[in-house]
Amino acid sequence: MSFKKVVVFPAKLENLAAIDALIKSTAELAGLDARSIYAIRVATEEACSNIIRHAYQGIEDGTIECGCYSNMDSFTLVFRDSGHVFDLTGVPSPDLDSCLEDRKAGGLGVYFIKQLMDEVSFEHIPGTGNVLTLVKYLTPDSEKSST
Amino acid sequence: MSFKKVVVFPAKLENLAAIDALIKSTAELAGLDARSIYAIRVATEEACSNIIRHAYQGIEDGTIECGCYSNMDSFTLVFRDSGHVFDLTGVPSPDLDSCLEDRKAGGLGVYFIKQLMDEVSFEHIPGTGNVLTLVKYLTPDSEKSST
Amino acid sequence: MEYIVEKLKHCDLLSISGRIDSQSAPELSEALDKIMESGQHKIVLDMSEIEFISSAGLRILINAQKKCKQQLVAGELVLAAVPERVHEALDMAGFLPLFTIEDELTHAVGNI
Amino acid sequence: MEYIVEKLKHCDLLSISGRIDSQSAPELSEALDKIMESGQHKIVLDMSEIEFISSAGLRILINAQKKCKQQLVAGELVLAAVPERVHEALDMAGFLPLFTIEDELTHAVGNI
Ligand SMILES: Nc1ncnc2c1ncn2[C@@H]1O[C@H](COP(=O)(O)OP(=O)(O)O)[C@@H](O)[C@H]1O
Ligand SMILES: Nc1ncnc2c1ncn2[C@@H]1O[C@H](COP(=O)(O)OP(=O)(O)O)[C@@H](O)[C@H]1O
Repeated sequence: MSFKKVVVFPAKLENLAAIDALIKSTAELAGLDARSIYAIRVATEEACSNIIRHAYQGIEDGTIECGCYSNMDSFTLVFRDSGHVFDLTGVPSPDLDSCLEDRKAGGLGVYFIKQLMDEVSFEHIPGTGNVLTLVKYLTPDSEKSST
Repeated sequence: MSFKKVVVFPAKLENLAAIDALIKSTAELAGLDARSIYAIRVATEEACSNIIRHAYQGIEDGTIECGCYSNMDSFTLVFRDSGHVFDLTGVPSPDLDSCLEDRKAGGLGVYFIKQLMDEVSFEHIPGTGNVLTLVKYLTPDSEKSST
Repeated sequence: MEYIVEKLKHCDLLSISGRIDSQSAPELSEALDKIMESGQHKIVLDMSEIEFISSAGLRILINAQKKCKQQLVAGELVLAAVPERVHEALDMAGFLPLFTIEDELTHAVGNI
Repeated sequence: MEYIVEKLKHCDLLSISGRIDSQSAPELSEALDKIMESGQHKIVLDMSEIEFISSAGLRILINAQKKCKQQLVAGELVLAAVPERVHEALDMAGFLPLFTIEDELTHAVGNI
């Protein structure tokens, strides 16, 4: 099965649940296994909340375009925004070994996205905006559990 | 529906569960409501454990004959033993109001039987033994829940 | 009757299941005695899985409650998750004022 | 996200359910702050009904754990009844060594 679905949301935290509902139902339709679906949902929350909180910081009325593309081999998410330019692929991993006092509370979102997805790429198209592409491969297992 | 069922058990504590199973299935068959069935089961345990522990105290190889008699109006239990003669109908109620330190641990069994059953009578038939008869009336409610 | 003891920081949690009659009541008694002999007199009794209890079982409870409360540092036997029929038996025995009865196991363990 | 706080003798039991994302995480933060402001720094978090949690939720947990442990009489935020997906997120974040995690709510409340 191969399909695509694209929806534009106002860049507001209160839309995170609606974005999640879209991604979840689309990933289920694509036949992903429960584990992959949950991974994609977390990655989506992290990506979209960063766009809302950081990319559109100080900017009103921003939008996020959420695109889901499914084919035999993979499930691809494309998030487009027109906020500040930021290439998250360059963000270094957080220190996950320090003791409680030294542990940073934040800085986990980008790390989660990279851990949970198989491909993460960023592109800035001048005049258009930021394009974040996240890919999850369909494993034989996830294909099996799709039947 | 009207029926009877009579079974003889060796008077041993390890047979209490088997006696309970008999009484329970018979009371269910008679169409009693769950509350009445539980009441009858408790009364049976109290009566039979008293026969085993007290009536046959110092006596080996005693038996308890358990009779269940069901008709339209009531469910009757008759327990027969050939142990020491004891008319439990004469046992006074325990003091249920004293403080923890003064509270007696025992002496609740006979009280429970009297509370839970609608009629309690004792007869000693010389040469035959003790006959304890417990009756539970079938309420309109319990008849309804029997369908 | 079957039982499990879980030793927690604030109490021992004794979970009993099945049938407690004159035959099995001594097992309940031993389980409680073992806990008290270990020095723990704060005991939560999870009664949720009791299918049947007669006065022989109640007798054990009142004896254990007496021992727990007699300690220099008073303990307590708290009854938790009491099924309806068991509650009725406790009521009929006049035991309700003598025990703390908690609906939720977590409350029993958290409040003892 | 929905939550209930139950004040027990040994701790406050905070049960949260639903979705904890960047939108709802502040509610979790407030719930924890209110408990700590009341002077209680022993907190059991019942996570059994969490359907979804993102790093925004984890951030709240680590901040609360820091505050609890910094007290003169050290408290603790104990995580209880953690669903598998939430456990995986805690693992990915490297949080497992920083929290006591209890499978059973009664153990969490009884051991804190
Ligand atoms: N879309 C974005 N636009 C601008 N800055 C971003 C974006 N995503 C992430 N960042 C920056 O990267 C940092 C790390 O992001 P993240 O790992 O999600 O942690 P957190 O958001 O908790 O700080 C953020 O603090 C922010 O400075
Ligand atoms: N079938 C019996 N035969 C002889 N004595 C009995 C019998 N049933 C009861 N008793 C006496 O009556 C007392 C009260 O009985 P009961 O209320 O069941 O309490 P418990 O058995 O706990 O003492 C018993 O202690 C016993 O002395």
